[in-house]
Order: sequence, then C-alpha cells, then structure tokens
Amino acid sequence: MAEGLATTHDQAAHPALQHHFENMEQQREAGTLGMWVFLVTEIMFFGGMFLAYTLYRYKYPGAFAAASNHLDIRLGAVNTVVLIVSSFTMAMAVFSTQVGKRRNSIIFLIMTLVLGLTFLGIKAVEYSDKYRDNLIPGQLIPGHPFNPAVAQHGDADPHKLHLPEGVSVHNVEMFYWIYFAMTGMHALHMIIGAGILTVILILAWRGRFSPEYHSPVEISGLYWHFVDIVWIFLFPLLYLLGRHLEGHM
Amino acid sequence: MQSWFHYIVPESASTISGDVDAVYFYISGVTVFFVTLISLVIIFFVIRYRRRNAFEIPRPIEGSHKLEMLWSVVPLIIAMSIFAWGAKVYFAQYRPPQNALEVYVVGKQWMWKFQHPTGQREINELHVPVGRKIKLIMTTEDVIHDVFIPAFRIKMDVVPGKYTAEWFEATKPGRYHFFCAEYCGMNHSGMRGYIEVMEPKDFDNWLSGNANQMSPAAAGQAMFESLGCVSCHGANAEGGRGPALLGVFGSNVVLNNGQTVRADEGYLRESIINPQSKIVTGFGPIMPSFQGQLTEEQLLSLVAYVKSLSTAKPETPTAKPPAAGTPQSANPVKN
Amino acid sequence: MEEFTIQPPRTNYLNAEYGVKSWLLTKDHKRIALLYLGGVSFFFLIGSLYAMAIRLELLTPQGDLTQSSTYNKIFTQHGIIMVFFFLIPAIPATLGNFLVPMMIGAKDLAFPRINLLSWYIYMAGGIITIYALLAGGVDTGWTFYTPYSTTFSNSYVLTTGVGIFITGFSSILTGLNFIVTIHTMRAPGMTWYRLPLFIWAHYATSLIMILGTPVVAITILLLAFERLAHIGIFDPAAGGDPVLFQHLFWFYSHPAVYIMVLPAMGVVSELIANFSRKNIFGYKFVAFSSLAIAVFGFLVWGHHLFVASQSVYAGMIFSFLSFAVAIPSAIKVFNWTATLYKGSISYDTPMLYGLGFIGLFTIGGMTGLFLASLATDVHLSDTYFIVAHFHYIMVGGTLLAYLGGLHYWWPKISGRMYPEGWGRFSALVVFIGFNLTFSPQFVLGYMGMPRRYHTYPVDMVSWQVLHVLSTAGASILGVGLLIPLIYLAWSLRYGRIAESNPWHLPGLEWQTPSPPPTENFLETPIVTSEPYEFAPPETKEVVGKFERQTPAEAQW
Amino acid sequence: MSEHIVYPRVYVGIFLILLAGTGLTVLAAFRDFPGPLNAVMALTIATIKATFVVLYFMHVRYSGRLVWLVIASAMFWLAIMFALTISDYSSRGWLPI
Ligand code: HEA
Ligand code: HEA
Ligand code: HEC
Ligand code: CUA
Ligand SMILES: [Cu+2]
Repeated sequence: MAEGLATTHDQAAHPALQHHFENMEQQREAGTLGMWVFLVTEIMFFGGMFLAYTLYRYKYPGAFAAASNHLDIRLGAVNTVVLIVSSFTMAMAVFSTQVGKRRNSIIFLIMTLVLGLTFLGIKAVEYSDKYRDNLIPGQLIPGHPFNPAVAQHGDADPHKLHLPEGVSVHNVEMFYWIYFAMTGMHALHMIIGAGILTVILILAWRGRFSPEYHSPVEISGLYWHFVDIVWIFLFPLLYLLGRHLEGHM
Repeated sequence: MQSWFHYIVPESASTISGDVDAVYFYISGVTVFFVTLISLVIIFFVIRYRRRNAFEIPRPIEGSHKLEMLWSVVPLIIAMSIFAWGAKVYFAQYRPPQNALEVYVVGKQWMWKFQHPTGQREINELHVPVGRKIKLIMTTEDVIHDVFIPAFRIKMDVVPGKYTAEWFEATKPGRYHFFCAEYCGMNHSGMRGYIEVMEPKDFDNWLSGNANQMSPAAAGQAMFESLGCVSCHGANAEGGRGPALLGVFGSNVVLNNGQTVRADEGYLRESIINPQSKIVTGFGPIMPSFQGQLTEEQLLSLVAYVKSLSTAKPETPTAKPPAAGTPQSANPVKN
Repeated sequence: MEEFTIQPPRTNYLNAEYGVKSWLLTKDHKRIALLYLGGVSFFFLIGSLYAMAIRLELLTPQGDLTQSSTYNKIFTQHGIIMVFFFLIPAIPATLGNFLVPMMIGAKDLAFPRINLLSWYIYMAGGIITIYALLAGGVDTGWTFYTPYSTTFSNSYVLTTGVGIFITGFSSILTGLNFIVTIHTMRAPGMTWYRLPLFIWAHYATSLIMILGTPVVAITILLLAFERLAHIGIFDPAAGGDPVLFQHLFWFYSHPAVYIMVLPAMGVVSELIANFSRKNIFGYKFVAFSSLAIAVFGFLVWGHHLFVASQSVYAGMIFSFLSFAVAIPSAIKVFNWTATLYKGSISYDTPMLYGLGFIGLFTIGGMTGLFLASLATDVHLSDTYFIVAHFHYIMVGGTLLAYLGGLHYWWPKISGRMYPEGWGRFSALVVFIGFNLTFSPQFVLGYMGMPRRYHTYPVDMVSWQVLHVLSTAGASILGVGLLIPLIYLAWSLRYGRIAESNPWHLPGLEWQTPSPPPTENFLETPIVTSEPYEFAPPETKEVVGKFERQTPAEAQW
Repeated sequence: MSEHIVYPRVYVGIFLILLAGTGLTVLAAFRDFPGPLNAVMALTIATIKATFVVLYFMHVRYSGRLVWLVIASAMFWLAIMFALTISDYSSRGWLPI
C-alpha cells in the first residue's frame, strides 16, 4: 500500500512550523478548523441553557416579563454596543496583522482588550445592583438568599420588583437563575477571551506574527466574535422580552 | 399455573397484559430468527472458508447493491411492523378510560399511600375489584417514583410537581406484587407492596368495613372554604371575581391567548399551583399561586372537589356514594 | 509486500526517551495512548470490583451482604466508573489515539499538546471522582435523576458531578483532535474512500463527542449549581421540571452509547476483513452507516422517557426513530457476515473476539427493539431486561471488541507477541461466562424484577435461581478476563519479538516497524490503493457468480 | 484554502449595520405588536446581526465548504435538540392524563 517517498518539510521551513505538519498551509488549516469545531461545542453548550430558557419562558410568561423588566436596559444596551465595537476592533486587529502593520494591530488588540474589560466592569455593576436588591437566586451567595422587595400598588421605587397581580416571586427567581447562569457563563467566556487576548498581545508585541504567520490572531478573533454573538442573542432574550408589556402591568 | 412456564413468564392478569405479551413474543420471534440466521451463517462460513494454507489469498468480492437493499429494506419493514403494533397497544395502555374507579396515589420515600374515592386510605396495599377499570392518579411528595405492576404489564413514573396516571382492569382475583421501579434512594427496593384483586362482592364488603373516612371531595370542599377560594369563586363555586368552577372539569377552557385546553386533573392542579401559566379568557391574572402551601394530599382533595362539581363526573363507586359537602370538620388530617 | 521487510530501527517510540518525565510530558500520540491504556485499565479494575460486589449481594433475596445505602452506592459507582471512565475512552483514547494517525499516514494528531492535555483532564476528573468515592460515595444511579440527586441524596453528588464534568472535556478534546486530524493530515493519496473503516468509525464517534458532550456538561453544571444553591431549573419545588433534566441528560447519553459502540464496530470491521483476508463487503455502506448512526443517534433519546411522563405523542416519534436507527446497525452486521463469504478465515484470538462481537452485539441490539417498542418497554423499562440489554452491547460488544483490538495491535504496540493458545482459551471462557451472566437477566426482567434493587421478594421462586446463575457466570467471566490481564503483562517481557507485519496485512500501520518510531513512518507514505487490498483489484469477483478459484490464483 | 483579506471599509459597514440592528431591536421592544410578534422580531434581528458577524468578521463568506458544513451542522443539531424536546412539551396536554 505504501510505496515511494514524499517530500517532508519544505526546504526553508518557517520557524513556527510544528514538526508533524507538512507545511504552514496545513498547519493553518488545522488550527482554523480546530477552532471552528470547538465553537460548535460552545454552541451546543449554550444551546442547553437556551432550551431551558425557552421552556420556562413559555411556562411562566408573566413572571419572566416582570423579572426581565427589572433588569437595567440601559446598561444592557451599552454593553451590547461595547461588545460590537470590540468585535470591530478585533476584526481590524486581524486585518492589520494580515497586511503586516504591527503597530496598528497592537493598538487594535489593546482596544479590544479594554472594551472587553469594560464589558466585564459594567456586568459587575449590574450584578452588584442585583445583589443590593436581593435578587441573587437561592443560596448562590451564602447568607444572602433571594428575597426581593415587592412593590405595592402605586409604589414606583425602581429597586422593588413590580409584579403583576398573581405572579409568584418564585417564578421570578427562576428567571434570575437562568439570567445568572447564562450571563455568568458568558462572562466566564469573556474572561477567558481576555486572557487569550493578553497572550496574543504579548506575542504581537514581540513581533511573532507576520503576513505569512498569524493564525493565532485569527483563531482568537473567531473565539472573540463567537462570544459577541452569544451576547447578541442574550440581550434581547433577557433584557427586552417584556418591555412592550410594561404599560400594561 | 403449574408448568415450568410459570418460572420464566410473569403472571398475566389484566385486560392488556395479553396484548403486551403478544408484541413481546412477536419481537422474540424476530430476534430468535435473526440471531439464529446470523449465527448459523457465520458458523457455516467460518468452517467452510477456514484458512487452509498460510499463503492463500481469496479473490476479492465486489459488494452488491441488491443485497444491501435487501438487508436494509427487510429489517426496516419488520422494524416498522413492530413499531406500529407496539404503538397501538401502548395507546390503548395509556388512553385514559371512561368511567374508571379513580384511586389517588401519593408516593413518598419509601411508601405508597392510596385513597379510594370513598375515602378509604391504604398504605403499600391496594384493594380493587376484578373486572372494573381502575385509574390511578398519582403524584409524589419528594422524588420520582414509579408504580410498576408486572402482572398487569403497566408502569408509570410518579413525578413531583404534576399528576401522572395509569389504569388497568384486572381479570383474575389474586394478590399481585407491585414495585417502585424508579430509583428513589435508600429504601427503593423496599418500596413495594401488593395489589389485592377481589371479587366485586368481597370488595364491597371490604369497602364498607373501612367506611368511616371522609371522601377526598368532601375534604376538598372544606378546604375550598378554609383557604378562601370561596372569596373569588363563590360559596358554591358559582363564580365571582374568578370563574365559576361548576362543570369546568372535563370541559374545554378557552384561554386569554385564544388557545383552548382540556380541563383534566393536571390542568386543575396547574390552575391552583401556577395560575399564571393559563389564564381563563375574560379574567385577569389575579388568582394567587398556592405553590408551597398545600400538601400533595390536600391538593388532590381540592382537585377531587372541583371534579365533583362537574356533571361529567366519574360514576359513583359501588359502595356508599360520598355525599359531597356533608362533613363539617375543616382541614382533613394528613396521615 | 513480503519482499522487503523493514529492518527495525534501533530507536522506537518506546525507547526514544527514558524516564518518568519523558512519559508525563510526551506529545507522542502513541505514548499518550499508553498513558490512557493505564488509566482505562485502572478504572476497569475498580468498576469490576463493584460488579463483583453487586453479583455477590444479589445471590440472596435478602440484603445480607451490605446495607441498602451501600448497595446503592455500589451500583452507582459501578455504572459511573464503567461508563464515563472506562467504556467511553476505552477504544478511542487508547487504540484510536495510537492508530488514527498511523492509519492515515500522519506523524501525529493535529494538536499533540491538546492530546496530552486531554489525558491530564481525564485523570484529573478520574481522581476527583475516586476521591468522591472514597470520601463517602455517591448513590444517585449513573443517570443522576433530579430531584433525588439535587435535593434528597446525602452523598457526594457534587464532587462526582465535577469529576464527570471535567472528564467530559477530555472527550471533547479527543473528538476535536480526531476530526481535525482526519480532515487535514491524511497522507498523499489517502482519499476518503481509502480510509480504513476504523477511521470512519472514529470520525463518526468524534462527531458525537463534540456535539453531545457539551450538552451533558452544561446539564451537570446546572445540576451542581442546583445542589449548591438550592434553587433550580430542574427542581419542582421551585417550579422547575425534572423531566427537562432527563431530556438534556439523554440528549447526550443516548448518543453516548454510540460513542461506546461505534469504535468497537470500527475495530470489528478491521478484524473481520483482515482475518479473512478479504476486502470488506460493501465498504461504502459500512462507512456511511457509521455516519448514519452518529446522526440518527441524536434523534432517539426520548426512548428513555417512555414511562417518565413524556407526552404519548413524543413517545411515538421517538419510538419510530429508534427503530430507524437500528437499520444502519443491521447493515453493518450483514456486511460483516458477507465479508466472511469465500474468505480465508483464520482462528486467531482477535478474530474469535470479532466473531463473538457480532453474535453478542446482535443479541444486545435486537433486545433493544423490545425497549424501542412502546408497549413492551412499558413493561420492561427499569427492569433487569435493560441491564441485560446494555451489558450485552457494552460488555459482549464493546469490551470484546476492545480485547480483540488489543490483541490484534499488541505486536505493533508492544513489539511482542501474546501467547496465542492462552488467548484463544480465554476468549472462549469470556464468551461462555458472559452469556451465563447476562442471559438469565433477560428472563428476570421479563418476570418483573426491577433494576437497582438491593433486595427482592422471596416468594418469586425463580428469581433467586436466575440470580445465582448470573453470579456463577460472572465468576467465570472474571476468570476469563483475568487471564489476558496476566499474559499480556507477561508478554511484555517474555513474549516472542514481533515482526513489523506479523499478520501479513496491507494496512498502513503494518508498513512500519513494530514498535514504530516516534515519527510513525520512516518516510511519509504515499497511498495508491484501496483499504484491505490483499489481491489485485483486477481479480475482483462479482457476487452471484460462482466460479471456483484455481489454486494458482489463490497463491500469495 | 488560501487566505482572503477583508478590507476595513467592509468591516466599518458591518459595524454600522450591527449598531443599527441594536437600536432597532431596542425600539421594537417597546412597541406592543400582536401575538408573539415581539419575540419573533427580536430573534430575527438578532439572527441577522449574528449572520453578519459570522460572514464578515469571521470570514466565513470567504471560507471553504468545510467551515460552512461545520456551522450548518451546529445549527442542525441545535435544531434537533429544540425540536424534539419541544415536541414533548407542546403535545403533553393533547391527551388528558
Ligand atoms: C453501547 C451501548 C448501547 C447501544 C449500542 C444500544 C443500542 C440500542 N438501544 Fe440501548 N441502552 C443502553 C446502551 C446501548 N444501547 C444503555 C446503557 C441503556 C440503559 C440506560 C439506563 O437507563 O441506565 C439502554 C437503554 C435502552 C432503552 C431505554 C429503555 C428504558 O429505559 O425504558 C431503549 C429503548 O428504546 C434502547 C434501545 C436501543 C436500540 C433500539 C438500540 C439499537 O441501536 C440497536 C441496533 C442493533 C440491532 C437491531 C442489531 C443488529 C441488526 C440485525 C441483526 C438485523 C435485524 C434487525 C431488525 C429486524 C430491525 N436502549
Ligand atoms: C462498560 C460498562 C459496564 C461493564 C463492563 C459492566 C460489567 C459488569 N456489570 Fe454492569 N452496569 C453498567 C455498566 C457496565 N457493567 C451500568 C452503566 C450499569 C447501571 C448502573 C446504574 O443502574 O446506575 C450497570 C449495572 C449492573 C448491574 C445492575 C445493578 C442494579 O441495577 O442493581 C449488574 C448486576 O448484575 C451489573 C453486573 C455487571 C457484571 C457482572 C459485569 C461484568 O462484566 C464484570 C466483569 C469483570 C470482572 C468479573 C472482573 C474481572 C477481573 C479482573 C479484571 C481483575 C479484578 C481484580 C481482582 C479481583 C483482584 N452491572
Ligand atoms: C383572588 C381571587 C382568587 C382566589 C382566592 C382563588 N381563585 Fe381560582 N381563579 C381566580 C381567577 C380570576 C381565575 C381565572 C383566571 C385564571 O385562570 O387564572 C381562577 C381560575 C381558577 C381555576 C381554573 C378555572 C377554569 O375555568 O379553568 C381553578 C380550578 C381555580 N381557580 C381554583 C381555585 C382554588 C381551588 C382556589 C383556592 C385554593 C382558588 N381558585 C382561589 C381567582 C381566584
Ligand atoms: Cu420509590 Cu423507587
Ligand atoms: Cu438510548
């Protein structure tokens, strides 16, 4: 079955070529495909939570709308914009590396990183608001159970939950549980992404990337954009779902 | 039951157990056929074409589309025949019967509580008449359990937070095992008991021998008052701020989103525990949720009461018909 | 091919480097395969000890060996260890890791570092789980049904869950590595239709690993939080639905049973073709049936929920699809059988295991039909019938194929031959012991004996008899499994030195020294022929024509 | 698979589309559309936004068939998970218990 010889490594192998690949093209292809396959696993991972969200939203529409309306839509929207800008700068960073503009690529990477951290900062503000309003579900934080103040009729205090008559706080808790599970997982991915970006940034600083070899930048970009996409879905599903009912409640 | 058969085939004592066995034996036949066929062919080939000398190289053989078709289509047809038959019997197994005697079942770690429509309670043992359809309406106070009666070939999980049901009609008097067939913790294997199938006349005797207990519907009515349901639904459930409950059970309820749902026990339960999920058209979502305030047995009583308000009522049990609303005492005691 | 024997080079992957560090930091897929072999065998031993404890307890109807709570932990831990730490990684991470690059003519997997990482992840998950078992054990059943697992069990559910969660990632990474490797690293000339069926099977397995495992990961994570924070998505007391847990769990765990059996089918395809010196009958059908199983396998999970209060109509859909998924398996069984036709069949140990697989898998698979059929599943669900069904496939099928594959590639892996006589003898003992252990359980299940039962009623006379038979069988099976353990270890030192191609086969992995050098091949192979090509394609026969082959033609 | 370079003006265009989409979805959310239309619109806008990110920022538009296949299979499996699970939940009430 095996006959003859095949050439091994190209004559002047690139220093970044790993020993088990034939050439840079193969190495790059493997890396990109690997990241895409990994993103598939991520889609399925988040998919499980989206499924739970769908079912319970259908089951407790009133509680979900009321709980969602209590989220801070301004912070959510700002964060959406922050992430979109960061996706843009990430794309620009990839472009700059592709055309060999090292300085630009470093600037764009730094911007992406800063925007990512901004997102996390805003998220932290939101979480602490929830903490203040006793909206952390269950005993997620020991000694600080889910126990929000419910607004009485005519009470406009924004820190209180505004529940339509008959909606059980119990089911509001379910919403918050899903909210924290999904945004928490998303934030975790952001943190990992920020870590990856830092590494890439250091490598770029040291001048490791070139128009011939930049697949690490590209692959990290794929990951970053994916995390952005998750948020593109989370934002309307979590923050916007009950807004149109606000007047009626 | 005399022969050795008794040792490898379970007792068959319900109207559907014969149908299930028929499917079982059909699949057994298919299995034995294919396993024998394949084994014999393999044994034949292995002997006939054994390697006779170390250097022999057989001629390669091209695959055959005709054969591939044959051995995918034939199994497919057989498989579909099993599917169709199995589904048909299953549907009969699970379509709730009309006019069944309804027994409420509550499982908890690790015992079974039964309550007859006439109020008699039993633990880990259930007396039923032969030749009557019995429907078990089941729920649990803690984890998932399962009522499995091998002799009747039925089994259904008992799931916390909702009602499930199974039914049977016993064909032979006798004492049959039932088991908890969903793993539920330490004493799972001890959560078993007997179904005592009796002649109708013996059953009536048994019932009247244990008669002086409040029927679930009567207990439910008392709670309907004590929990304040009357304030919205009216003292005789004739309606008020909330809809009238007379005749609701078994009817098709129109919801405010335009859908209609059938008001079965599950719907009644949901209306009390989680009223928000389905709002009756013409009413606001004002009914408070009673989640966490009622034991499963109390809930079952409430449901039984609302059911008793329907004309499409299950027919009265053989023994003393319960007079809904007679007792004065308030909350029934949880046993 | 006989003409030029490859001289074994002085260095091979085993002696290229020495020392513990050279193993623990290796990036060579072959060494990682051996690391996995060590881990997997260790967990199999533990799981087996639990199995023996189960069988001993069930000798009598009363629970006189252990407490109920202990028994519950025993079968739970048996199931968890065997499924997550033995059977899922067994073939892919050992044989697959070793052979996927060799069979496609690559120097290594695409991401060697990730490959090593996956082993560490696997061991980390394993150690955490073992810790949980030692600290107090877990008693939820391997299925972790809520709300028992979240609210009611007092055992180490959380720790075990974390262990399984972590191990899941090793599975994902292995699958990812295989997919990328098979796509991008095939040797020149290695087209898709020239891939050995072992590779097709592993490709299909990897698909399931990457598409299914993340879902069980998130499910277990949610479960862990629920246990930790006492509020939850699956908790009826909080308005959650326990059946949703079952949906999510089985969305992975049904496909996972195909993770367990597909690689075994790949091994068996190799064994059947190579030990009858024939190209496989209907190559494309066998190859694509693997993919079909991977895809259809995702459509049938609801057959585990027939009596779990799933809607009757969903039950019908899932039942229908379960019958459909049986067809690709049927295609494989028939093609293997047809491959034997007019072959030159040897009775070497691997082939005995391969043939045993076909028979036992067929029984296991056919009894799956009883469970896929709604009416009978109602009666058989959660009884010993199920226990028998899956042991027939997982032990009679996969374990046998694994042993067959281990013997088959042992010369390549270790450079030594195993003792053939002992091999055949133990294969026979395993086969007999196995059938005696698990066939009585079919009867038990039909009689109504529920699974996960510590005690059973005394008045069911035949039950104890059947249990005693089963335990007797398990003892024989245990002996049968102990023998290979001993002689394989023995052969490492005393076995006959293996040639590079002891079975005289055309596969790429045999065209390199045994044990292979670190780079697998002395030079990158170029592939010019179909797999399993023992004789020139011109001589190909079309089935249906029955000319005799002349002795001259039959020469090597 | 040789590399394709996407130029900044494309990126800027996509960026603007994404911003517009975000604005649109917020505006739409505050208006009450009949029936499930609110949810449908929100999801449609999100899907369109995601598609632009995938096609341009992630270069899929210029990638080989394999990447398309990978994405398609992810969508397909996600759809399986949703469709079959919902088939259970939506048909539960069809038969009274
Ligand atoms: C490797 C493991 C493996 C494999 C491959 C299978 C394969 C199959 N399984 Fe099995 N199964 C398990 C492991 C496995 N199973 C486990 C572990 C459980 C229990 C889980 C638990 O609850 O703990 C289980 C439980 C289980 C159930 C749930 C029962 C219940 O809980 O109520 C069902 C129901 O449909 C089922 C069906 C099937 C079917 C139809 C196949 C099919 O894929 C089989 C296809 C094969 C064949 C059909 C044989 C070859 C074909 C022929 C020889 C041709 C003739 C064919 C026809 C006429 C159709 N299995
Ligand atoms: C890969 C999977 C796998 C394997 C290989 C096995 C192997 C075996 N299993 Fe297991 N089993 C499961 C997976 C597996 N099982 C699962 C998933 C469950 C369900 C758990 C649950 O309900 O949650 C289960 C449940 C289960 C039960 C049901 C328990 C119950 O419901 O109450 C029983 C009962 O007989 C059983 C028996 C056996 C036996 C006798 C073997 C034998 O094949 C074992 C053979 C091995 C030996 C006999 C040991 C050989 C000896 C050595 C290699 C050396 C050992 C060293 C010393 C003794 C020093 N198993
Ligand atoms: C605050 C008033 C109020 C109280 C108290 C109340 N209900 Fe209701 N109930 C309603 C309203 C309004 C509806 C119709 C809207 C809906 O479906 O939620 C309703 C609906 C129902 C329905 C469904 C009826 C149908 O037509 O489908 C049932 C059953 C029911 N209630 C039972 C009870 C029981 C039992 C209690 C006491 C334990 C109770 N209710 C207490 C207001 C109330
Ligand atoms: Cu109750 Cu098992
Ligand atoms: Cu399955």
